[in-house]
Amino acid sequence: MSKKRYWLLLPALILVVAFTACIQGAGPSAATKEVIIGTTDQLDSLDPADAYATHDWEIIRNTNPGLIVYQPGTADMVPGVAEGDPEISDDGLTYTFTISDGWKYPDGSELVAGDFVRGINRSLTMEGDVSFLVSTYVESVEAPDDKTVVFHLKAKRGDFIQIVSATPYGPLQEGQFPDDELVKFPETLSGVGPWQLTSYKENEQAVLERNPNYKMGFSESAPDRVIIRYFSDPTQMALAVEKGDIDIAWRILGPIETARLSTVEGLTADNTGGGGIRFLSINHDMEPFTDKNVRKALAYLVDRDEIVDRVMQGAVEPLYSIDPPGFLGSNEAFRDMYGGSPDVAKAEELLAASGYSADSPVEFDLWYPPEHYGAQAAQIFEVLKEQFEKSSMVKVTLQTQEWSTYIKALTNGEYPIGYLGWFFDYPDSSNYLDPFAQTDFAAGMGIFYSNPDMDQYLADAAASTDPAERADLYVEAQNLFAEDAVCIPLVFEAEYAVYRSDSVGKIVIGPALVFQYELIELK
Amino acid sequence: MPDDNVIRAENLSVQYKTRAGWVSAVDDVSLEIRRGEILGLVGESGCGKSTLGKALMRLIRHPARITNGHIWFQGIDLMTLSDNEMRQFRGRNIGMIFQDPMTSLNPIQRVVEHLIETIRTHEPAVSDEDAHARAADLVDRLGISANRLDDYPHQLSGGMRQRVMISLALALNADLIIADEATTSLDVIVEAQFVELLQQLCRDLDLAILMITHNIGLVAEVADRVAVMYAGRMAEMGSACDVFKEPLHPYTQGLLKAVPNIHLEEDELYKMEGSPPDLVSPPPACRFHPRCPHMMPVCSKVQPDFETARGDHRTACWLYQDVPAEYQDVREGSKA
Amino acid sequence: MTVSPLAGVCFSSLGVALLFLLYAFLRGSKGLRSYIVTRVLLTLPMVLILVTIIFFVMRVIPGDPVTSELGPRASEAVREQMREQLGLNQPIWVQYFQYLSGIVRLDLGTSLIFGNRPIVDELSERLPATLELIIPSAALAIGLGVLAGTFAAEHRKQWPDYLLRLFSVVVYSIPVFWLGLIFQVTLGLGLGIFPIAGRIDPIIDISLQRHTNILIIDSLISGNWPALLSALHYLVLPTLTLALILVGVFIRLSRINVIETLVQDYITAARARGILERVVVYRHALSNALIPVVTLIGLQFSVLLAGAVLTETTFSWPGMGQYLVQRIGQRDYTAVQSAITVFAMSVAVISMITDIIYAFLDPRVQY
Amino acid sequence: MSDNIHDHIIEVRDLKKYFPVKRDLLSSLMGVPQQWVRAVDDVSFTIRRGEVFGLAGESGSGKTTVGRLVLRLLEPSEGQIIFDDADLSTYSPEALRQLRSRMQVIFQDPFASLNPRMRIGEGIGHGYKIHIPSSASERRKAVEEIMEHVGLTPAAQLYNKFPHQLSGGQRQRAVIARALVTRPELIVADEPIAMADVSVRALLLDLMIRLKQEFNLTYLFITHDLATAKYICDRIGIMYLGKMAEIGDLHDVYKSPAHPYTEALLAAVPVPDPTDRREKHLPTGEIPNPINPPSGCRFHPRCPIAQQVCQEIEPELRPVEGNPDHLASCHLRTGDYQHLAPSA
Repeated sequence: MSKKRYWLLLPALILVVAFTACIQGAGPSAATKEVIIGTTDQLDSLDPADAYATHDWEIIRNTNPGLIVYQPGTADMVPGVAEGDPEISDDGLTYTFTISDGWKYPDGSELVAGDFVRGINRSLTMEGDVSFLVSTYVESVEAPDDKTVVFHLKAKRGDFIQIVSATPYGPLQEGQFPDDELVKFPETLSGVGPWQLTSYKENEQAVLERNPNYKMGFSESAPDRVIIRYFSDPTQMALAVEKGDIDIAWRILGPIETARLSTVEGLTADNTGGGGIRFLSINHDMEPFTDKNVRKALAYLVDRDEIVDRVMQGAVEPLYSIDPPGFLGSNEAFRDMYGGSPDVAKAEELLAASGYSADSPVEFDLWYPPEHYGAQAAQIFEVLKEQFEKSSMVKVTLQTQEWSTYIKALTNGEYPIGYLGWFFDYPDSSNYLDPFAQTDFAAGMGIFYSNPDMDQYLADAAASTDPAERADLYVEAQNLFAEDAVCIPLVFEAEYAVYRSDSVGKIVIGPALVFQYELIELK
Repeated sequence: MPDDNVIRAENLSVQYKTRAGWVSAVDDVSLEIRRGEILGLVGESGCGKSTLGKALMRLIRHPARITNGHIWFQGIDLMTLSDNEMRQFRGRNIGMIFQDPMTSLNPIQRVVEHLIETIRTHEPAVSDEDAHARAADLVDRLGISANRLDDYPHQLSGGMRQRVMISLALALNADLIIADEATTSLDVIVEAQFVELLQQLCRDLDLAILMITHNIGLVAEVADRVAVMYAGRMAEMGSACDVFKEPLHPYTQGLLKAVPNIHLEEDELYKMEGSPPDLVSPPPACRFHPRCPHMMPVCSKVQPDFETARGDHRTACWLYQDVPAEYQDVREGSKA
Repeated sequence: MTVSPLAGVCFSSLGVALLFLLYAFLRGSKGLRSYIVTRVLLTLPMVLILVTIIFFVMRVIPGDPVTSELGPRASEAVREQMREQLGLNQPIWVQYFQYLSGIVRLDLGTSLIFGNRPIVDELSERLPATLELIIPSAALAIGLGVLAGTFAAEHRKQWPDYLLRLFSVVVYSIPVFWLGLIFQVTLGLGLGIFPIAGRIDPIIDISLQRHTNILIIDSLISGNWPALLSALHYLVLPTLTLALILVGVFIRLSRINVIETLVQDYITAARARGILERVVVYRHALSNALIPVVTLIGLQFSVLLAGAVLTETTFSWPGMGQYLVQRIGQRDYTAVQSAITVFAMSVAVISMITDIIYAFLDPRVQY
Repeated sequence: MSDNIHDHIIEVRDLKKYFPVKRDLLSSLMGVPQQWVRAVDDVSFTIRRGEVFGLAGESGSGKTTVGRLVLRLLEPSEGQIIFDDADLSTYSPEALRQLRSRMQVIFQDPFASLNPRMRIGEGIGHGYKIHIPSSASERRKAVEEIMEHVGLTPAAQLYNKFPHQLSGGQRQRAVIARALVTRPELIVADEPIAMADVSVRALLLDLMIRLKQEFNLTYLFITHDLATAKYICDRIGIMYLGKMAEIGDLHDVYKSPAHPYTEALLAAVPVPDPTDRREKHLPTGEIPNPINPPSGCRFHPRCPIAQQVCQEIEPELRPVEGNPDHLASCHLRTGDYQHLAPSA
């Protein structure tokens, strides 16, 4: 019998162990300065020829900067590994970059121009998810010497500087990846950047250590080691940063958690200025939206401020152009054209002109996915329906569909009008206008908008290398976009990072959402 | 007072709680069991005889309770013992055998485990080996070979299981064995074997045995004295010969006539009218009076005492007691 | 094919079970032995039926793996190529037999989302994490549930009984998400004594060499005591959450079974022998009452797995449940199919083992 | 045996019922031979119209199985049961269905055999509803009539009670009423009064005897209680381990039992007379397992007078002292080996 009694000690033992663990777990050691960044993103791939997700690019950029990089904290392009701006041939088809001295891999070997050629050619031959970002524009690439990288383009591209900042254009050290195979999760990942990925445990954590040979060096307050912690949902991540399990909560907190955390003492919410846009994607091939008057009527009826204030409680901003603020030539075409507040009379005038009346209203299904764009989607659409039906000439039926089916049907053009979000592949206005307004791309998105004027603006803007000229062209394009009511921009959802004021002094992210870990200032 | 009573219950009452309220299962019952005798306790189902057996061991549990009385066991009033003292009394001084030996043994315990556990609970100093040896010795005495010790209860026959139950009751040389319908589930030949064994043990070990049964024939065969219960009360108690040859209580008289006898030539059984009462609302005073052929006015008014009618032969019936004066005048008009 | 890590995990987790089978086989009677063989043999068709159902159900649910992988803009030719690559262009029965033979060879194909990554590799990372969560949870739930249920039965119709019954209903009806969140907010954030999410302290994790991916075992192997403490520390909240979901069922079931056994004749008989009340309740009554509880453990195992899916999501626990949820979202057909197959097979194996335990415990069972 | 076959309501010929011993899959795959429980092994007897035929023996003797075979609740492995001149195995399903109304059963436990959620009247009328086309009022009338017959009075009041509201004796009466409502010819009563208390038992026995006369019934009365059997049975068969040990008029069997087993059984019956305590010569041991019954005479291992021959040769039923209505299967008492019997 007495033997049995010892079993009672077992729960007690567990409690003691757990308690000791509490004490043990408190406070990182002073020897190495660590920073723990939480994210709800997942790593999809670390192979630069394949990686296409935001978080993939963040890790790759931190280990391996390209020829052109972002000016920290902005969406501006500055030379990275390159010594200065490229030399552009007169026909605009040849870009020649010169590499600056002193870029070294962690093992001490020097970066050479051939590493870029290897990386770009590998992207082209592997046909990974991201290859189109190279193959669409680049005819060939060569390295006449160890310091020079020469690109031959297929067509003139005014935004090639932006394009070349994308990760598939990064250098690739010999032996890092096999030539004939995609390796999504290599044991380690390194480049000439400040960091090297030393361990990755799927859905648990990634660990980045300093590249001892990083050319730019580290500041006194920079972390020695960066740990990325993966969470399955934003609520836990918010709790974890609040408690101090992590130092920084980064993508994707979402507006609700951000709003809550920004009121918590000891936490700093950092608005990156960058983020996704949300808009109504309209199918121009489907009744009643073949009629421009109907599209414009909706543009008159929508009340962005109500969505922002009533549903999102100020966590998002109203969006008046498909090209969000901060990008080249970005304006507020929809505000200019349709006003800052709804105008039922104007809308009804247009609808009446198309033969609609209160007795025979325009009727359509309005689609959205229930969860993909956050839990507030349903409320947003209730409000939208209300706004549209302020006019007795509009009759809206709300429809929902689970995301994977939804996105397929929407982009196949099976819905008349639906909800869509967008974030740029590369930070240029072209990446906001081309996909929806250019004839070929728009068809692929299920929009089926086609206007020769628009195509011309976009082609000219892409080919131009003069920023001022490009800006003008994009203003024209945006105005036409609003005039034709191609799609209806609704809101801009800025991304926030929340960090603990007791451990982190400053972080630098910026509207391009490029988080450079070496610029984290620890206290 | 020196006596050879092993146990003596005085005015014992047991009540249990039902939705209809408290019900007296045993009402003011007194009895004694003497060393070396078998006392047969008979009665029909629901008369309280099993409850009485359990009450003697204080095995009455919620929602029932002993509400009154004393249980003297060799000079100690068991009612004054603490629960733990009483527990030590059980098994050591009083053993019990139950109706169904199949369900009275723990189905997932081997025979030997039952025995060792019982021995070691009461004598913790005994080693496992010694307890095992004692267990083997014990079952051997009861005619079970020691190699059946490792069997599970379901592997034994009904008779063997009941022998195991006896061995458990005797494991600590108890003075009193309470056998509660111990033969009911046995076939007639095995039953006869079993009661022979009980008689032999009673003689050899000078035990007191309380044999609770509804089988009146069996009592006639083995009991030295007989107690008859009706509706929670003691109706009659006396030596077997007295009770069977000259039953006093009208209930006992009827009961005995209703028992089939394979040796008698008559081919019809006596039929007692009515059925035993519901204990939730028993008849007032003498509970047998509605069925009694000798019913007198006093019978429905005053409960007769359980007192000696002739020598050691006691009964609770007005036929043998002085009727209180106010009821006497109508005595002449009774059926008796 | 190299020996996959999943094989190792399977064998090590089945190792305990096999040891038990062996023990039961050697200790048990002849009848029990042949029962074990029979039961093991019967599990095979059961597993076959299960995997067959999974395969065909996976084919009829909506959502197209090719579209979710390639995106909507891919051309039909590319789609066709992908279908071919995945074997989706073959007749369904060919796919079915490939799937079956894959299971036998422990080759579950490759993930649709993560290119040529073998699913066996992914599962062998995830399964140990799930085991590390559900084994202590089940032990805790069963242990606590049975003890509390017995306690309630012992004090039937007294206040501990009412309290425990109320408690069991309450915990059983609380959604896992919410319970987990409550723990995170109170014990995690409020009192600050337990971490919110994850399996181990991220900094300590760096120093931990993983072999089995069961962190407690790994830290024991490498003698990494801080890692062991941290792993246990991180285990507390998820285990508590998952255990509480189940504990209600076990309280109620143990209670009712103990109450039933407490009125059995052999309990009265044991009391009549003067056996200590504690022994009567916790040995005689409980051991008999546990026999039906064992069967329930087998049945509740699927509930445990379902609970694990939610708990893992709530605590960012990178196990099978989280994997399943993620891959369902990504329409990763092969991964989902494989994960469910593993779930189903483990349920089949556990139910086999509980049946055998049942037979082992109850000498009366006729085979 | 009587020559007039119409005297017999039931004739059982060489009846056998073997139950397979449950084997696991593995054993059957490995060809372990199937074992059988020989519950009833070559039993023959007849029941005459209007009599009470008792079937007695210890548990495991096969008496209950015989009852179920006669009722056709079980299929015999071998042998015939002839009911009213026709072999039951030749009955069509429709005929079998009709047979159910001519043959009824009363089980031991009245509580278990009454549906607890059915009112007493409905329970009694259930068989009537199945077998006899009738309106609800006709049925109610028939039920109340039979309830009066068995002493469930007042019938109209008891009709709507549930089984748990009745006393034990009333429940058994309800079971009897249910059996009688279709006016059967044969009642198989399987330990009908074993659960009843002494005082109730006599009443029930009396009731059964009275009903037998009123309804011209024949009883197959299965019991382990020889003392009670005495009061109702005309003839009795004593079974041991699937075999008939002895059969004959009750008085013949009780007065001069021929089989040692019958002797033992009668001797073991307790007598309610403390002055009549006599030394009993009880057989040792208990009834063995019917899976592998002893060779020869099945009783030989327990028999106080067994000889070598009893182990070797199986005895047959033979007349006792030339009485063709009293048969016993004992080598030493009725067979060819009487000379081997040890002198008393």
